[in-house]
Amino acid sequence: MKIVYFAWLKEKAGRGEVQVSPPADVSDVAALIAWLKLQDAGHASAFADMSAVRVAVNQEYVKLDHPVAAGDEIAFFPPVTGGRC
Amino acid sequence: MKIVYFAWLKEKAGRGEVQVSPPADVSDVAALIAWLKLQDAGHASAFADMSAVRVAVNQEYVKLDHPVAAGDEIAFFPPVTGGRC
Amino acid sequence: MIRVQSEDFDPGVELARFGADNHAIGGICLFVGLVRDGAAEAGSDERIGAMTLEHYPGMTERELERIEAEARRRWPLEATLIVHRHGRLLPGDRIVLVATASPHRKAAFEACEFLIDWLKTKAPFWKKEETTAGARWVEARQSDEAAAERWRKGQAAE
Amino acid sequence: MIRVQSEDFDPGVELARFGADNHAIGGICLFVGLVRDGAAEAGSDERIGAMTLEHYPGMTERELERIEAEARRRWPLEATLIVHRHGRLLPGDRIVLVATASPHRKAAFEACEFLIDWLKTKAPFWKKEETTAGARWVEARQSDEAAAERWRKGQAAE
Repeated sequence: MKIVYFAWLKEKAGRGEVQVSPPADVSDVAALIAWLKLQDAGHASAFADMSAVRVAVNQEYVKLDHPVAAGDEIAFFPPVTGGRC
Repeated sequence: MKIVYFAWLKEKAGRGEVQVSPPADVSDVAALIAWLKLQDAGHASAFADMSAVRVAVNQEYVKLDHPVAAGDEIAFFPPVTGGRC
Repeated sequence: MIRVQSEDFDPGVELARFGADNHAIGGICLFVGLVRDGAAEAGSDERIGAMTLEHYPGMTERELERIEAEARRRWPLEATLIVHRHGRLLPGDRIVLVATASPHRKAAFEACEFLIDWLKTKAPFWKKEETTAGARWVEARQSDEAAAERWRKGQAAE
Repeated sequence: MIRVQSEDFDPGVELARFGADNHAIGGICLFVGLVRDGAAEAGSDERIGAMTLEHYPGMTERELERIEAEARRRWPLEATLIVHRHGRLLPGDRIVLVATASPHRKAAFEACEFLIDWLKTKAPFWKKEETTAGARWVEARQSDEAAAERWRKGQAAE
Protein backbone atom coordinates (compact mmCIF):
# COMPACT_ATOMS: atom_id res chain seq x y z
CA MET A 1 0.00 0.00 0.00
CA LYS A 2 1.02 3.58 -0.58
CA ILE A 3 1.35 5.96 2.37
CA VAL A 4 1.33 9.72 1.74
CA TYR A 5 2.00 12.55 4.20
CA PHE A 6 1.26 16.25 4.10
CA ALA A 7 2.31 19.39 5.95
CA TRP A 8 4.19 18.84 9.21
CA LEU A 9 3.48 15.10 9.10
CA LYS A 10 5.55 14.96 5.94
CA GLU A 11 8.37 16.80 7.69
CA LYS A 12 8.25 14.51 10.73
CA ALA A 13 7.96 11.36 8.65
CA GLY A 14 10.95 12.57 6.65
CA ARG A 15 9.28 11.87 3.29
CA GLY A 16 6.14 12.66 1.29
CA GLU A 17 5.28 9.14 0.27
CA VAL A 18 6.40 5.59 0.81
CA GLN A 19 5.36 2.13 -0.33
CA VAL A 20 4.92 -0.33 2.54
CA SER A 21 3.89 -3.97 2.88
CA PRO A 22 2.78 -4.50 6.46
CA PRO A 23 1.94 -7.98 7.74
CA ALA A 24 -1.55 -9.34 7.10
CA ASP A 25 -2.83 -8.58 10.63
CA VAL A 26 -2.50 -4.85 9.88
CA SER A 27 -6.06 -4.62 8.68
CA ASP A 28 -7.21 -1.15 9.74
CA VAL A 29 -5.83 2.39 10.03
CA ALA A 30 -5.15 2.12 13.77
CA ALA A 31 -3.11 -1.05 13.26
CA LEU A 32 -1.24 0.53 10.36
CA ILE A 33 -0.27 3.52 12.52
CA ALA A 34 0.89 1.24 15.34
CA TRP A 35 3.00 -0.72 12.85
CA LEU A 36 4.46 2.45 11.22
CA LYS A 37 5.48 3.82 14.63
CA LEU A 38 7.67 0.75 15.13
CA GLN A 39 9.47 1.30 11.82
CA ASP A 40 11.43 4.45 12.69
CA ALA A 41 11.69 7.49 14.97
CA GLY A 42 10.21 9.81 12.32
CA HIS A 43 6.97 7.88 12.25
CA ALA A 44 6.94 7.57 16.02
CA SER A 45 7.18 11.35 16.26
CA ALA A 46 4.63 12.04 13.49
CA PHE A 47 2.00 9.91 15.21
CA ALA A 48 2.79 10.90 18.80
CA ASP A 49 -0.30 13.13 19.07
CA MET A 50 -3.13 11.54 17.12
CA SER A 51 -5.56 14.35 18.01
CA ALA A 52 -3.86 16.46 15.34
CA VAL A 53 -3.80 13.75 12.65
CA ARG A 54 -6.48 13.22 10.00
CA VAL A 55 -6.65 10.19 7.72
CA ALA A 56 -7.92 9.54 4.21
CA VAL A 57 -8.09 6.16 2.52
CA ASN A 58 -8.23 6.35 -1.25
CA GLN A 59 -8.84 10.11 -0.94
CA GLU A 60 -11.85 9.84 1.37
CA TYR A 61 -11.78 11.02 4.98
CA VAL A 62 -12.03 7.99 7.30
CA LYS A 63 -11.81 7.11 10.98
CA LEU A 64 -9.15 4.96 12.66
CA ASP A 65 -11.19 1.78 12.43
CA HIS A 66 -11.43 1.99 8.64
CA PRO A 67 -10.02 -1.14 6.92
CA VAL A 68 -6.84 -0.93 4.87
CA ALA A 69 -5.67 -3.38 2.22
CA ALA A 70 -2.92 -3.83 -0.34
CA GLY A 71 -3.32 -1.32 -3.17
CA ASP A 72 -4.88 1.37 -0.95
CA GLU A 73 -3.57 4.91 -0.79
CA ILE A 74 -3.52 6.00 2.85
CA ALA A 75 -2.93 9.69 3.58
CA PHE A 76 -2.00 11.28 6.92
CA PHE A 77 -2.24 15.02 7.45
CA PRO A 78 -3.15 17.71 9.99
CA PRO A 79 -6.62 19.34 10.10
CA VAL A 80 -6.93 21.50 7.00
CA THR A 81 -6.19 25.22 7.04
CA GLY A 82 -7.25 27.62 4.33
CA GLY A 83 -6.00 31.14 3.79
CA ARG A 84 -6.27 33.68 6.60
CA CYS A 85 -9.22 35.52 5.15
CA MET B 1 -41.91 75.72 -2.64
CA LYS B 2 -41.01 73.05 -5.17
CA ILE B 3 -43.04 69.84 -5.36
CA VAL B 4 -41.57 66.80 -7.13
CA TYR B 5 -43.24 63.49 -7.97
CA PHE B 6 -41.87 60.11 -8.92
CA ALA B 7 -43.14 56.85 -10.44
CA TRP B 8 -46.94 56.49 -10.57
CA LEU B 9 -47.43 59.61 -8.46
CA LYS B 10 -45.84 61.56 -11.29
CA GLU B 11 -48.22 59.94 -13.76
CA LYS B 12 -51.28 60.65 -11.60
CA ALA B 13 -50.19 64.21 -10.81
CA GLY B 14 -49.67 64.73 -14.54
CA ARG B 15 -46.25 66.32 -14.11
CA GLY B 16 -42.83 65.66 -12.53
CA GLU B 17 -42.43 68.92 -10.72
CA VAL B 18 -44.32 72.10 -9.97
CA GLN B 19 -43.69 75.34 -8.08
CA VAL B 20 -46.50 76.19 -5.65
CA SER B 21 -47.20 78.99 -3.18
CA PRO B 22 -49.77 77.66 -0.70
CA PRO B 23 -51.27 79.97 1.92
CA ALA B 24 -49.39 80.54 5.17
CA ASP B 25 -51.49 78.10 7.21
CA VAL B 26 -50.12 75.21 5.10
CA SER B 27 -47.30 74.60 7.55
CA ASP B 28 -46.74 70.85 7.45
CA VAL B 29 -46.78 67.98 4.93
CA ALA B 30 -50.31 66.85 5.83
CA ALA B 31 -51.70 70.36 5.27
CA LEU B 32 -49.79 70.64 2.01
CA ILE B 33 -51.32 67.40 0.74
CA ALA B 34 -54.83 68.54 1.75
CA TRP B 35 -54.25 71.79 -0.10
CA LEU B 36 -52.83 70.07 -3.21
CA LYS B 37 -55.85 67.71 -3.38
CA LEU B 38 -58.10 70.76 -3.74
CA GLN B 39 -56.10 72.11 -6.68
CA ASP B 40 -56.99 69.49 -9.33
CA ALA B 41 -58.24 65.95 -9.96
CA GLY B 42 -54.74 64.65 -10.67
CA HIS B 43 -53.56 65.52 -7.19
CA ALA B 44 -56.76 64.24 -5.65
CA SER B 45 -56.15 60.89 -7.34
CA ALA B 46 -52.41 60.78 -6.53
CA PHE B 47 -53.08 61.27 -2.81
CA ALA B 48 -56.22 59.12 -2.58
CA ASP B 49 -54.36 56.28 -0.83
CA MET B 50 -51.73 57.74 1.48
CA SER B 51 -50.58 54.30 2.65
CA ALA B 52 -48.69 53.99 -0.65
CA VAL B 53 -47.14 57.47 -0.54
CA ARG B 54 -43.75 58.36 0.93
CA VAL B 55 -42.52 61.91 1.50
CA ALA B 56 -39.13 63.59 1.53
CA VAL B 57 -38.49 67.21 2.45
CA ASN B 58 -35.22 68.56 1.12
CA GLN B 59 -34.26 65.00 0.18
CA GLU B 60 -34.76 63.54 3.66
CA TYR B 61 -37.50 61.02 4.44
CA VAL B 62 -40.06 62.64 6.74
CA LYS B 63 -43.47 61.95 8.28
CA LEU B 64 -46.70 63.83 7.58
CA ASP B 65 -46.28 66.18 10.52
CA HIS B 66 -42.95 67.49 9.23
CA PRO B 67 -43.00 71.30 8.72
CA VAL B 68 -42.80 72.76 5.22
CA ALA B 69 -41.80 76.31 4.30
CA ALA B 70 -41.14 78.48 1.27
CA GLY B 71 -37.97 77.35 -0.50
CA ASP B 72 -38.37 73.68 0.52
CA GLU B 73 -38.24 70.83 -1.99
CA ILE B 74 -41.04 68.38 -1.16
CA ALA B 75 -41.02 65.00 -2.91
CA PHE B 76 -43.86 62.46 -3.12
CA PHE B 77 -43.24 58.91 -4.27
CA PRO B 78 -44.25 55.27 -3.69
CA PRO B 79 -42.24 52.92 -1.45
CA VAL B 80 -38.95 52.23 -3.21
CA THR B 81 -38.42 49.14 -5.37
CA GLY B 82 -35.02 47.92 -6.48
CA GLY B 83 -34.29 45.36 -9.15
CA ARG B 84 -35.88 41.93 -8.91
CA CYS B 85 -32.74 40.15 -7.79
CA MET C 1 -17.55 55.09 -3.17
CA ILE C 2 -20.93 55.72 -4.79
CA ARG C 3 -21.87 56.03 -8.44
CA VAL C 4 -25.34 56.43 -10.00
CA GLN C 5 -25.33 56.24 -13.77
CA SER C 6 -27.35 55.20 -16.80
CA GLU C 7 -24.32 53.63 -18.56
CA ASP C 8 -23.36 50.02 -18.02
CA PHE C 9 -20.36 49.19 -15.82
CA ASP C 10 -17.71 46.49 -16.09
CA PRO C 11 -17.55 44.43 -12.88
CA GLY C 12 -14.08 43.18 -13.83
CA VAL C 13 -12.73 46.71 -14.15
CA GLU C 14 -14.41 47.74 -10.89
CA LEU C 15 -13.00 44.69 -9.13
CA ALA C 16 -9.49 45.22 -10.52
CA ARG C 17 -9.19 48.66 -8.97
CA PHE C 18 -11.14 47.81 -5.82
CA GLY C 19 -8.83 47.76 -2.82
CA ALA C 20 -5.79 47.41 -5.07
CA ASP C 21 -2.48 47.25 -3.19
CA ASN C 22 -4.15 47.26 0.21
CA HIS C 23 -2.53 44.28 1.92
CA ALA C 24 -4.77 44.57 4.96
CA ILE C 25 -7.58 43.06 2.87
CA GLY C 26 -8.21 39.36 3.42
CA GLY C 27 -11.49 39.08 1.54
CA ILE C 28 -13.49 40.90 -1.11
CA CYS C 29 -17.18 40.23 -1.53
CA LEU C 30 -18.92 41.48 -4.65
CA PHE C 31 -22.56 41.29 -5.67
CA VAL C 32 -23.96 42.06 -9.11
CA GLY C 33 -27.72 42.33 -9.62
CA LEU C 34 -29.08 41.60 -13.08
CA VAL C 35 -32.42 42.01 -14.87
CA ARG C 36 -34.01 38.60 -14.71
CA ASP C 37 -36.10 37.32 -17.60
CA GLY C 38 -38.27 35.25 -15.30
CA ALA C 39 -41.96 34.82 -14.80
CA ALA C 40 -43.34 38.02 -13.26
CA GLU C 41 -44.85 36.16 -10.31
CA ALA C 42 -44.77 32.55 -9.20
CA GLY C 43 -47.44 30.66 -11.10
CA SER C 44 -47.83 33.40 -13.72
CA ASP C 45 -47.36 33.13 -17.47
CA GLU C 46 -46.25 36.74 -17.70
CA ARG C 47 -42.68 37.38 -18.76
CA ILE C 48 -40.62 40.47 -18.08
CA GLY C 49 -39.48 42.28 -21.22
CA ALA C 50 -37.67 45.47 -20.25
CA MET C 51 -37.74 47.52 -17.08
CA THR C 52 -37.17 51.18 -16.42
CA LEU C 53 -35.54 52.36 -13.22
CA GLU C 54 -36.54 55.87 -12.23
CA HIS C 55 -34.69 57.57 -9.38
CA TYR C 56 -34.53 60.80 -7.40
CA PRO C 57 -31.29 62.50 -8.49
CA GLY C 58 -29.50 64.00 -5.51
CA MET C 59 -31.45 62.12 -2.88
CA THR C 60 -30.33 58.78 -4.35
CA GLU C 61 -26.66 59.66 -3.92
CA ARG C 62 -27.34 60.98 -0.43
CA GLU C 63 -29.11 57.80 0.67
CA LEU C 64 -26.46 55.55 -0.87
CA GLU C 65 -23.71 57.48 0.92
CA ARG C 66 -25.61 57.16 4.15
CA ILE C 67 -26.03 53.40 3.70
CA GLU C 68 -22.34 53.07 2.88
CA ALA C 69 -21.37 55.07 5.98
CA GLU C 70 -23.61 52.85 8.11
CA ALA C 71 -21.86 49.72 6.77
CA ARG C 72 -18.46 51.19 7.54
CA ARG C 73 -19.64 52.02 11.05
CA ARG C 74 -20.77 48.43 11.65
CA TRP C 75 -17.98 46.40 10.06
CA PRO C 76 -14.20 46.78 9.73
CA LEU C 77 -14.11 47.62 6.02
CA GLU C 78 -11.08 48.66 4.02
CA ALA C 79 -13.11 49.60 0.93
CA THR C 80 -16.73 49.81 -0.25
CA LEU C 81 -18.30 50.48 -3.63
CA ILE C 82 -21.88 50.91 -4.84
CA VAL C 83 -22.64 51.43 -8.53
CA HIS C 84 -26.33 51.69 -9.44
CA ARG C 85 -27.81 52.21 -12.87
CA HIS C 86 -31.06 53.94 -13.83
CA GLY C 87 -33.00 54.13 -17.08
CA ARG C 88 -34.34 51.40 -19.36
CA LEU C 89 -32.74 47.97 -18.95
CA LEU C 90 -33.21 44.65 -20.72
CA PRO C 91 -33.08 41.07 -19.41
CA GLY C 92 -29.47 40.13 -18.67
CA ASP C 93 -28.44 43.77 -18.12
CA ARG C 94 -26.53 44.67 -14.98
CA ILE C 95 -28.47 46.88 -12.52
CA VAL C 96 -26.28 47.24 -9.48
CA LEU C 97 -22.87 46.34 -8.14
CA VAL C 98 -21.98 46.29 -4.46
CA ALA C 99 -18.51 45.41 -3.17
CA THR C 100 -16.84 45.29 0.22
CA ALA C 101 -13.29 44.53 1.34
CA SER C 102 -12.31 43.57 4.86
CA PRO C 103 -9.53 41.79 6.71
CA HIS C 104 -12.08 39.02 7.44
CA ARG C 105 -14.42 37.22 5.09
CA LYS C 106 -17.39 37.20 7.42
CA ALA C 107 -17.37 41.00 7.66
CA ALA C 108 -17.04 41.30 3.88
CA PHE C 109 -20.04 39.00 3.31
CA GLU C 110 -22.25 40.57 5.95
CA ALA C 111 -21.51 44.14 4.91
CA CYS C 112 -22.10 43.33 1.24
CA GLU C 113 -25.47 41.73 1.93
CA PHE C 114 -26.38 44.58 4.28
CA LEU C 115 -25.62 47.15 1.57
CA ILE C 116 -27.81 45.51 -1.04
CA ASP C 117 -30.62 44.79 1.45
CA TRP C 118 -30.76 48.36 2.73
CA LEU C 119 -30.32 49.86 -0.69
CA LYS C 120 -33.42 47.97 -1.86
CA THR C 121 -35.66 49.56 0.74
CA LYS C 122 -34.01 52.95 1.29
CA ALA C 123 -32.50 54.23 -1.96
CA PRO C 124 -35.17 56.09 -3.98
CA PHE C 125 -35.46 53.90 -7.08
CA TRP C 126 -38.75 52.84 -8.65
CA LYS C 127 -39.16 50.17 -11.23
CA LYS C 128 -41.63 49.98 -14.08
CA GLU C 129 -41.77 46.59 -15.75
CA GLU C 130 -42.82 45.99 -19.32
CA THR C 131 -44.39 42.55 -19.29
CA THR C 132 -46.35 40.52 -21.82
CA ALA C 133 -49.45 41.71 -19.91
CA GLY C 134 -48.54 45.41 -20.17
CA ALA C 135 -46.44 47.94 -18.26
CA ARG C 136 -46.79 48.51 -14.53
CA TRP C 137 -45.04 50.03 -11.56
CA VAL C 138 -43.66 47.34 -9.32
CA GLU C 139 -44.83 47.39 -5.72
CA ALA C 140 -42.43 47.17 -2.81
CA ARG C 141 -41.88 43.56 -1.82
CA GLN C 142 -42.42 42.15 1.62
CA SER C 143 -39.35 39.95 1.17
CA ASP C 144 -37.19 43.06 0.64
CA GLU C 145 -38.65 44.62 3.78
CA ALA C 146 -37.91 41.46 5.73
CA ALA C 147 -34.34 41.30 4.40
CA ALA C 148 -33.73 44.91 5.45
CA GLU C 149 -35.40 44.41 8.83
CA ARG C 150 -32.86 41.75 9.73
CA TRP C 151 -30.19 44.45 9.97
CA ARG C 152 -32.32 46.89 11.92
CA LYS C 153 -31.08 45.81 15.33
CA GLY C 154 -27.59 47.17 14.90
CA GLN C 155 -28.81 50.52 13.62
CA ALA C 156 -27.37 53.70 15.07
CA ALA C 157 -29.72 55.76 17.24
CA GLU C 158 -31.00 58.56 15.06
CA MET D 1 -16.81 24.34 -12.01
CA ILE D 2 -13.63 23.63 -10.07
CA ARG D 3 -10.03 24.65 -10.73
CA VAL D 4 -6.94 24.06 -8.59
CA GLN D 5 -3.84 25.78 -9.89
CA SER D 6 -0.59 27.45 -8.89
CA GLU D 7 -1.01 30.30 -11.40
CA ASP D 8 -2.85 33.49 -10.52
CA PHE D 9 -6.37 34.05 -11.88
CA ASP D 10 -8.13 37.21 -13.06
CA PRO D 11 -11.41 37.72 -11.16
CA GLY D 12 -12.65 40.07 -13.90
CA VAL D 13 -12.15 37.46 -16.59
CA GLU D 14 -13.78 34.78 -14.43
CA LEU D 15 -16.72 37.06 -13.70
CA ALA D 16 -17.15 38.06 -17.35
CA ARG D 17 -17.73 34.48 -18.44
CA PHE D 18 -19.60 33.43 -15.32
CA GLY D 19 -23.25 32.85 -16.11
CA ALA D 20 -22.95 34.83 -19.33
CA ASP D 21 -26.19 35.02 -21.33
CA ASN D 22 -28.22 33.19 -18.70
CA HIS D 23 -31.17 35.51 -18.19
CA ALA D 24 -32.55 33.44 -15.33
CA ILE D 25 -29.79 34.89 -13.14
CA GLY D 26 -30.85 37.76 -10.89
CA GLY D 27 -27.76 37.93 -8.71
CA ILE D 28 -24.12 36.94 -8.77
CA CYS D 29 -22.10 36.76 -5.58
CA LEU D 30 -18.33 36.52 -5.79
CA PHE D 31 -15.74 36.20 -3.06
CA VAL D 32 -11.99 36.60 -3.47
CA GLY D 33 -9.65 35.63 -0.64
CA LEU D 34 -6.28 37.35 -0.47
CA VAL D 35 -3.06 36.90 1.50
CA ARG D 36 -3.26 39.43 4.27
CA ASP D 37 -0.16 41.23 5.49
CA GLY D 38 -1.50 41.53 9.02
CA ALA D 39 -0.19 40.80 12.43
CA ALA D 40 0.02 37.03 12.84
CA GLU D 41 -2.13 37.03 15.96
CA ALA D 42 -4.02 39.73 17.78
CA GLY D 43 -1.62 41.51 20.07
CA SER D 44 1.42 40.10 18.32
CA ASP D 45 4.24 42.03 16.66
CA GLU D 46 4.81 39.25 14.15
CA ARG D 47 4.10 40.04 10.51
CA ILE D 48 3.29 37.54 7.77
CA GLY D 49 5.80 37.53 4.92
CA ALA D 50 4.90 34.79 2.46
CA MET D 51 2.82 31.66 2.85
CA THR D 52 2.92 28.33 1.10
CA LEU D 53 -0.26 26.38 0.45
CA GLU D 54 0.30 22.64 0.19
CA HIS D 55 -2.55 20.46 -1.03
CA TYR D 56 -3.44 16.84 -1.77
CA PRO D 57 -3.73 16.62 -5.56
CA GLY D 58 -6.72 14.53 -6.58
CA MET D 59 -8.42 14.58 -3.20
CA THR D 60 -8.59 18.38 -3.30
CA GLU D 61 -10.54 18.38 -6.57
CA ARG D 62 -12.76 15.61 -5.27
CA GLU D 63 -13.62 17.49 -2.09
CA LEU D 64 -14.22 20.76 -3.93
CA GLU D 65 -16.56 19.01 -6.37
CA ARG D 66 -18.40 17.49 -3.46
CA ILE D 67 -18.78 20.87 -1.73
CA GLU D 68 -19.99 22.43 -4.97
CA ALA D 69 -22.54 19.63 -5.46
CA GLU D 70 -23.79 20.13 -1.91
CA ALA D 71 -24.32 23.85 -2.55
CA ARG D 72 -26.27 23.09 -5.72
CA ARG D 73 -28.41 20.64 -3.80
CA ARG D 74 -29.27 23.22 -1.15
CA TRP D 75 -29.82 26.38 -3.22
CA PRO D 76 -31.30 27.13 -6.65
CA LEU D 77 -28.03 27.93 -8.42
CA GLU D 78 -27.59 28.63 -12.11
CA ALA D 79 -23.78 28.57 -11.94
CA THR D 80 -20.98 27.96 -9.44
CA LEU D 81 -17.21 28.38 -9.65
CA ILE D 82 -14.34 27.61 -7.29
CA VAL D 83 -10.76 28.50 -8.22
CA HIS D 84 -8.11 27.73 -5.59
CA ARG D 85 -4.41 28.32 -5.82
CA HIS D 86 -1.57 26.39 -4.20
CA GLY D 87 2.15 27.08 -3.85
CA ARG D 88 4.01 30.07 -2.45
CA LEU D 89 2.01 33.30 -2.20
CA LEU D 90 2.90 36.82 -1.08
CA PRO D 91 0.83 39.45 0.77
CA GLY D 92 -1.81 40.86 -1.58
CA ASP D 93 -1.84 37.72 -3.75
CA ARG D 94 -5.18 36.10 -4.55
CA ILE D 95 -5.71 32.66 -2.95
CA VAL D 96 -9.24 31.63 -3.81
CA LEU D 97 -12.27 32.73 -5.80
CA VAL D 98 -15.78 31.46 -5.16
CA ALA D 99 -18.77 32.58 -7.22
CA THR D 100 -22.46 31.69 -7.31
CA ALA D 101 -25.33 32.79 -9.55
CA SER D 102 -29.01 32.41 -8.68
CA PRO D 103 -32.36 33.93 -9.57
CA HIS D 104 -32.41 35.41 -6.04
CA ARG D 105 -29.75 37.36 -4.21
CA LYS D 106 -30.23 35.66 -0.86
CA ALA D 107 -29.49 32.24 -2.36
CA ALA D 108 -26.42 33.62 -4.15
CA PHE D 109 -25.04 35.12 -0.92
CA GLU D 110 -25.77 32.09 1.25
CA ALA D 111 -24.37 29.58 -1.23
CA CYS D 112 -21.22 31.66 -1.76
CA GLU D 113 -20.54 31.93 1.97
CA PHE D 114 -21.33 28.24 2.42
CA LEU D 115 -18.81 27.31 -0.27
CA ILE D 116 -15.96 29.28 1.28
CA ASP D 117 -16.83 28.16 4.83
CA TRP D 118 -16.92 24.48 3.93
CA LEU D 119 -13.90 24.69 1.70
CA LYS D 120 -11.88 26.07 4.62
CA THR D 121 -12.56 23.04 6.80
CA LYS D 122 -12.95 20.25 4.24
CA ALA D 123 -10.66 20.86 1.26
CA PRO D 124 -7.19 19.37 1.97
CA PHE D 125 -5.02 22.51 1.98
CA TRP D 126 -2.37 23.28 4.58
CA LYS D 127 -0.70 26.55 5.09
CA LYS D 128 2.85 27.30 6.17
CA GLU D 129 3.47 30.92 7.07
CA GLU D 130 6.81 32.67 6.88
CA THR D 131 6.68 35.27 9.62
CA THR D 132 9.22 37.61 11.12
CA ALA D 133 9.47 35.01 13.93
CA GLY D 134 10.17 32.08 11.55
CA ALA D 135 8.19 29.60 9.47
CA ARG D 136 5.43 27.47 10.92
CA TRP D 137 2.46 25.36 9.93
CA VAL D 138 -0.78 27.11 10.69
CA GLU D 139 -3.19 25.30 12.97
CA ALA D 140 -6.86 24.91 12.12
CA ARG D 141 -8.86 27.80 13.50
CA GLN D 142 -11.80 27.47 15.82
CA SER D 143 -13.51 30.35 13.99
CA ASP D 144 -13.36 28.38 10.72
CA GLU D 145 -14.86 25.35 12.45
CA ALA D 146 -17.65 27.50 13.85
CA ALA D 147 -18.33 29.08 10.45
CA ALA D 148 -18.62 25.64 8.85
CA GLU D 149 -20.73 24.28 11.69
CA ARG D 150 -23.39 26.88 11.00
CA TRP D 151 -24.23 25.08 7.74
CA ARG D 152 -24.19 21.60 9.24
CA LYS D 153 -27.93 21.41 9.90
CA GLY D 154 -28.96 21.26 6.27
CA GLN D 155 -26.43 18.57 5.42
CA ALA D 156 -27.54 15.53 3.45
CA ALA D 157 -27.65 12.25 5.34
CA GLU D 158 -24.52 10.34 4.40
